[in-house]
Amino acid sequence: MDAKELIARRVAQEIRPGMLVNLGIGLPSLVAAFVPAGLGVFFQAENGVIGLGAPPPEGMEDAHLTDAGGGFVSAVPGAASIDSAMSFGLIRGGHLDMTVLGGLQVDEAGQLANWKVPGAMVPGMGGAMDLVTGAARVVVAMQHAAKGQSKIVPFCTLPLTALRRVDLIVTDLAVIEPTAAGLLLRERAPGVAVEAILAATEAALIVTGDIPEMRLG
Amino acid sequence: MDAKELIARRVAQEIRPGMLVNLGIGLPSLVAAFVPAGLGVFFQAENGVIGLGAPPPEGMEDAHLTDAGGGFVSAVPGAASIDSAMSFGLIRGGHLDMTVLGGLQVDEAGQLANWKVPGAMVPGMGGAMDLVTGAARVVVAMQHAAKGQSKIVPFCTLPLTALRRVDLIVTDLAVIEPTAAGLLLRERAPGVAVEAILAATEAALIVTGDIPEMRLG
Amino acid sequence: MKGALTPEAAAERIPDGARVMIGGFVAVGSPLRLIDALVARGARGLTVIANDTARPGLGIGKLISAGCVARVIASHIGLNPDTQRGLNEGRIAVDLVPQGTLVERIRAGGMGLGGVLTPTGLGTEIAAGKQILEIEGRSYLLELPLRADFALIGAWQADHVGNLIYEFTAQNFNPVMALAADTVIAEPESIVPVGVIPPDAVRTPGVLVDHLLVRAR
Amino acid sequence: MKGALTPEAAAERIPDGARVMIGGFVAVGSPLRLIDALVARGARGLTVIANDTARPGLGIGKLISAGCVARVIASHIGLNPDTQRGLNEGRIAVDLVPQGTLVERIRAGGMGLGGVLTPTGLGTEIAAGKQILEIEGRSYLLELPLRADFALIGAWQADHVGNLIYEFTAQNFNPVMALAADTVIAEPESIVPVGVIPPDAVRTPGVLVDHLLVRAR
Repeated sequence: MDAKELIARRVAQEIRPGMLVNLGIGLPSLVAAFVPAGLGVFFQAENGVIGLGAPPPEGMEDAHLTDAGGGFVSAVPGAASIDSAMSFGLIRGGHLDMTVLGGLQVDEAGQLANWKVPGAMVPGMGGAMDLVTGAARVVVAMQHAAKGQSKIVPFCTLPLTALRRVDLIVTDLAVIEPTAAGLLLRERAPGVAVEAILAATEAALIVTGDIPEMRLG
Repeated sequence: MDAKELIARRVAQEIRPGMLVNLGIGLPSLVAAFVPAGLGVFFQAENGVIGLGAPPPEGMEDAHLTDAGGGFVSAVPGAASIDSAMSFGLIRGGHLDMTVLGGLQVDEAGQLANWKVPGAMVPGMGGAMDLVTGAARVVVAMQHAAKGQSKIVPFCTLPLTALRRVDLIVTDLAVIEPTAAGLLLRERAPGVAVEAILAATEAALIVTGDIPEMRLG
Repeated sequence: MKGALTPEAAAERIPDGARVMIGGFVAVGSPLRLIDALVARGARGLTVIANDTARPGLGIGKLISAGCVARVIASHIGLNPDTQRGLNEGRIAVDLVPQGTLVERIRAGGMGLGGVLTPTGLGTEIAAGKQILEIEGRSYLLELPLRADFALIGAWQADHVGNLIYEFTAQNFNPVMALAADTVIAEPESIVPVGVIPPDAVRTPGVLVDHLLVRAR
Repeated sequence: MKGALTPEAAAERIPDGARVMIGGFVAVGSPLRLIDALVARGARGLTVIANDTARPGLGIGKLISAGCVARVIASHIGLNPDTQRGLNEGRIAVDLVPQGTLVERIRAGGMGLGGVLTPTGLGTEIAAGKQILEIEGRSYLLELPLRADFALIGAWQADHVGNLIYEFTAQNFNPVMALAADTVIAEPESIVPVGVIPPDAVRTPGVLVDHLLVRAR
């Protein structure tokens, strides 16, 4: 199983029946494939649909039905089209049960940076600031390190996305829960030792008791 | 012609092609009958329709299509249903070209009171405060006097509806334009002398030159 | 969506003293069977947030006449002498709010905004005690968000996942109220299978609705 | 509605230096023929207010690549390296705004509200220099309304009085932008007689639309 699939499969375990969930573009969008049908989960795309579905059959793409990255999608039965005002009203108003976002850095305070690398890359925050501020639960799905550098750091050096402490970090090495006391190591990837996680993590992790392997469903 | 019809006919002359117009309940609602079809005018009812039409034929009333007073209406071809947020967004955002409202008092500053008689009657402002604040043009349609008391007064003794100076007052005796300099007498009702208007008006009126009779179309 | 409720079961869930938003405009678009069930239960001490209190014997007017209501937050009570009498006799507290301000305060409460900055009400008695902000050379009243324990929504049609559509002027306050309460109960005139209401027709997404009222017998 | 315009006539009306809102999300729902006409005219110095700048060769991306744009107010520019390059080289000023804040600022501009009170952006670099209000124990950023000289709206269908409907995720920013500009030009994919779009289906009332683009040849 490659790293991205591992992360997506683990994040999928966080999704409960009946939730309204927003998946960011890139890695987070892979999560949908691992959520069982019949859970009654609706995926929201912030560009304007509740009930995002899998890509349509070849030749049946609708130019007016895309995800937030501009890719063709379909809509599940019971879907609803919404405009951007309603879309972000749902997000900011706490109606979104969970958002899954990529990250550039998360720090020991559980704060996320994911929209700007000053001097190098300024993609913009898109909906990320609203999502992290407003969603009931924020899950960061990302590789543990980039270019050999840990993305879990003592203190974010990149511009913050929001003040809010995110609820969970899922990487290819570990599941980490930010708390008021610091970053709790909750689970390790299959076959990965706690020592390997600590060695790969620039931030301090709190390790108590036995750390189980990830639940992958 | 009775007083109310006279007022309604005169107000109808203020309506230009293509306008979006809100008519208050009671006397102002009579205006619609005197606006020629083909002007491309749309009437808005603040409870949620653009394109309010005449009452429906007997037996064809729809319980879900009423004016702001709760009376059965119809919708003209090209009508649009809107919710209260859009309805008042149109009003407050200056998209409404004209509102016609009843009044309890208008004073020499052109300010209107029409929602409360302390200690006697507290119906509430409904949409009136938003309408007077937001509409591009505010026309007050009312009897000149009530119970022998002039409704055009030096200074409103009843609670104000808004700070905004209304644009025109049409009564059964006169057409009066509030200006920065005061209340200008613009027209007199057919057969009514300027002296009779002055005698019936508690507020000071500015009278310059010849005052023509009302245009009734 | 968590399932369907009988009117009796819905009324049992709404405790005495609850804060309840009720859609409708002079009872057009109001959830009439839910109101009847609250009266039948003998509810007491409710705070009702609604556009108006309709008329005696009609819609919210029934709650007023039956003594269920301790406080009303509304834009207009002029059509209901029982509300007026309750106010005069000190049995019912009435907060009058301009209609456009009321709908926007509810929307702010539902969409996670801190308040509403509106020119409506400036210079009138409803501005008393409220903060005024000067923004880009204009003045605005700061009006606070409104939320409720329950929103009781009248709709024309629902599907099995709770998507709602409305007809004509029966929409009014219902869509914003569906955003602004801890528990949302919708009373549709019919309930249809998923797929009957197309995504582009949905006005209130089912993810906002906690319960539908069972179909009328 | 004041009539239909050819793309060329529309582009002639939009002067160099104009402030232009353009609907769409990665060009889905963007008015593509209007954009092409602005490029063909050689427009210069435009301020573009939009969710994003699409991709090179697509939608708003064409305006960027052709050098029509001096300033961008958007939530995301990450898919368009030409915008990034323009920013880095100082040819294009870019104001990044969180997506939910952007749509709400436009709505406020269109609906006569003094600003937006949002928790989004608190504690991040976009809060710099902005007023923070404490309301009922929580903090909110005060974000200012946005308006434009022109709004260029992409729609699926219009009727002869300018009522608009949208399809799926092509709705996005179009409905709010139709409220917030001095002149609104809508580019529908088809234009149908009055009565074809039922009142309850209308998403943007025709009273907001100044001009439709003539049908594609």
